[in-house]
Amino acid sequence: MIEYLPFLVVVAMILIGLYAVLFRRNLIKLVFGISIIESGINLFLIILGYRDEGVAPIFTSLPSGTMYPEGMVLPVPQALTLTSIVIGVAVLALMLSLVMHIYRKYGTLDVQKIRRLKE
Amino acid sequence: MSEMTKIVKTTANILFPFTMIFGLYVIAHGHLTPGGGFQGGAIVVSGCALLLVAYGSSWVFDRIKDKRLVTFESMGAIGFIMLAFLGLVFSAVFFGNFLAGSGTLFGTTPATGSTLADFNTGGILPLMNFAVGLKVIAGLFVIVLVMAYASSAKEWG
Amino acid sequence: MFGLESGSGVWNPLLWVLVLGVIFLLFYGLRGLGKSTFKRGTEQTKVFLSGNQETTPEEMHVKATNLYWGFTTSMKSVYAVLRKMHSGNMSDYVLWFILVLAALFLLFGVM
Amino acid sequence: MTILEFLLLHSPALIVATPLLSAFLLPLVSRIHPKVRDIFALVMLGVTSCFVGLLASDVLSNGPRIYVFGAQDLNVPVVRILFEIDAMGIFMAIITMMLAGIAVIYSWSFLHQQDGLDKYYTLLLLVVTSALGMELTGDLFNFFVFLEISCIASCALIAFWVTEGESLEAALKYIVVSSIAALFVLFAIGVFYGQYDALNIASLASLLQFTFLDKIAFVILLVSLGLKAGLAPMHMWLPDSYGRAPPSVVLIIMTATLASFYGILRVVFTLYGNVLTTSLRFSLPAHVIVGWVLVLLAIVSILIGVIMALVQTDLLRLIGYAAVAEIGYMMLAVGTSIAALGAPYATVALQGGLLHIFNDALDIGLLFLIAGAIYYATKKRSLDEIGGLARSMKFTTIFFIVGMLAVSGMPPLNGFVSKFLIYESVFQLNPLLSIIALLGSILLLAVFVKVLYAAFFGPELPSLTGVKEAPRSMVLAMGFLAACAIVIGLFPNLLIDTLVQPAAGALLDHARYISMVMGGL
Repeated sequence: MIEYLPFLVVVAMILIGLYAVLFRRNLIKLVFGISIIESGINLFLIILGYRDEGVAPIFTSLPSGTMYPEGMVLPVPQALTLTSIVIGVAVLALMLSLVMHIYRKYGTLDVQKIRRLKE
Repeated sequence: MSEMTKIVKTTANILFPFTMIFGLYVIAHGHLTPGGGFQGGAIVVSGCALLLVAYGSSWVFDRIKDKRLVTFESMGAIGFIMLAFLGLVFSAVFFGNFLAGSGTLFGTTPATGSTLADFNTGGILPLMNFAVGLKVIAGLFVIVLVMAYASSAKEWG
Repeated sequence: MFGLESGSGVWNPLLWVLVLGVIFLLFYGLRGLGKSTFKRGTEQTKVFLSGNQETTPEEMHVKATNLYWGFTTSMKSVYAVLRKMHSGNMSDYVLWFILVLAALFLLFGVM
Repeated sequence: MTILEFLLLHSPALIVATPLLSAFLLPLVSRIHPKVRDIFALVMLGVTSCFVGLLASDVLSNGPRIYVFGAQDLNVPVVRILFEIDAMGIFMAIITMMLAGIAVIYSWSFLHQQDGLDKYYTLLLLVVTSALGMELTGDLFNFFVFLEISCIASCALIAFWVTEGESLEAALKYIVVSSIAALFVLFAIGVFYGQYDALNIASLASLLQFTFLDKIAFVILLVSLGLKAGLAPMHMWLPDSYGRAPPSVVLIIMTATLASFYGILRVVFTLYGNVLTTSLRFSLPAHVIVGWVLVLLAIVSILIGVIMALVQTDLLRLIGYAAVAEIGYMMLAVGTSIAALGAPYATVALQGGLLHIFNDALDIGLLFLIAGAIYYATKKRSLDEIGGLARSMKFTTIFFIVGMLAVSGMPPLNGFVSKFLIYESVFQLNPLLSIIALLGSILLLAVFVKVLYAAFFGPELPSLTGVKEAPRSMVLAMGFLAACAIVIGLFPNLLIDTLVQPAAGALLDHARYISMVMGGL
């Protein structure tokens, strides 16, 4: 059972993020919600590559006695997570700067009031 | 952002060089240890953000031109793609690692097994890390700088 | 080269253009028949609006909002629903995404 | 090896690398002179188009091919980043290059007084890069990276008119919705990797079992990419962002949207091509259910698109809703083709759908350019404030009539050809669907007749006396699209025989796509 705990954390993080996106009215909190979803998914990718008592996947500094490659954690999910973090930073910066501009134009951060485009 | 007290400034002065060196270390050893261009660049920019908080955005804005940073960012990206194109020229493969094992710059073949890391390995990977590091330092710094400046300015065009 | 077959139907654009041309010529001929009795500047060119006075063209022009007035009024209930759906709130946009996701999960995933 | 063979061998990499390199060279080039920058963007797109053409001629004659990054050939196991190009991918790449070239030519005059244009061209080239990458890649994670690049770059382009609050709002809505969708795509990719230790589309397709997790990943991919493609009821971001972005940008966002649509095709036909036909659900083959779900979403898209377009007064937003309806037509054809997989009319439906992708790019693109020309000349968005433009903007009026007839599927223009194939095949699935599709077309014609009447006919408004025809490069861009619409309408087989039929064949023949990668192992 305990090995499923990380996946439950992932699901919980995604749900918390979705809650913030769906039901919070402040734009900054909405952006945080997206950030939490992203962290949850990054955690998911990292868990996929995890192995019990695995070492960092660096070939030349392998501690003596470890099995190759079974003793290492998987490197591919880590590469995926790094890429996803980089993308996440760009998205976060873009969203926050848009929120800043919107606050200048609309004078509010309330999602319910930022709806000049409708119907 | 306005400037902060002398205590904060002094602390920032002490911490700033260490942050820089650590960031540059992470960039330079990207092919040996966890880390690389993006991570090291982010560390360097966190040092710059420290300066921004301590000294205020207008102080930094007077000393660093954001236009020059944008140029550096383009140079980093161009360097990265150019290395890929050079791989096409020298080893007939796009992104080909033409320096690895050549015995020249970064061209030593690492010993197998558990050894100490040799800095002079990795072929074009360290060069790519430098290019990405340049791009990330310039790009993230310009984002932080412009955001800080814009949130402090009363009105902007 | 020109024909297009769908397995159950055939479409030939050149044939269509040819038929269109023939029809055009036919109407052009018909128009020529009436042309001799047409006199410019007489009662014939006056607009007849069920006996109403003709107004200036600026006043006659119907604004885009008022076009299809009949259609939109008769579909009022549909538009009320659709207007509520397009609320312009970005949380609602995400909510629709989650709803479709949930519906398809029920259809495919959960046995 | 001659230089041509060398270029042909490496063209998949060069197609993506050339716009990427030129995107970052642009800020440096624009320091010389703005004119040089404008020409440079077009020339680099032209060079990329040459590579696309080179690759197309090879793929269409010799079948699909793979390109391995960073190594000479493929070795076991498949861990390298692969590009796998078949006729479908190259068909989409041609559409992308066409739209991008037109957008650049159009923006020469449309945006010539604005500042920040070097960033504009950089972002434009980045979106083109990402769309091309999505269409050529053979790796799911790579697909996600390009999807996110297209999200970020198109969001920044939507907010190009940064002084208008509505543009910012549209951009924020776009990035919120599409980054959530892209994160869910990443989740699905993680599910695949956790189960099969593979990211390559072909190797995943050969390993898939349609387990419980696979079904979850399938639904997530379908719905997330459906959102990015603008499928109802997740279409609301589309009229917002299409309506508020500069019209030349809309063509560029459209490349990203169509690339997402291509992603749906790739997922349904190739990734799940094996398992959808063999597994059962409600004692029906799974592909029938998937097909009917897509048909249902498509019908909803068509109806919502046309009914909402009918009451819009903002011209750009109105065309945005028409674009939703057009996406519905494409999806209707694809859904029919999946639901009836194996029947002879499935191929016809798929051909109609693919041809409609091309026609949608032409027609909706043309209408957006016309709306942009009207906005350029009058500086007004609302249909209530314009009228009688046919007197001063003769070319634009002619092009609008062509575009209007084409988009509503009137013979003998291009829209009719694809819609004819769609009606004919959908009728054999269920006659009711075909009736709804026809009704949608009629309503679409009604929508654009309203625009024709309100904007171009009627008396000349006193506020619009000084209006002049759009500048030459804008007329050129619109004229090119209108001419394409007429030529494809008159000679549909030119396109169907050379591009659409091989593309449909490539999609239906997923075994060949898989064996290109897995065959050598």
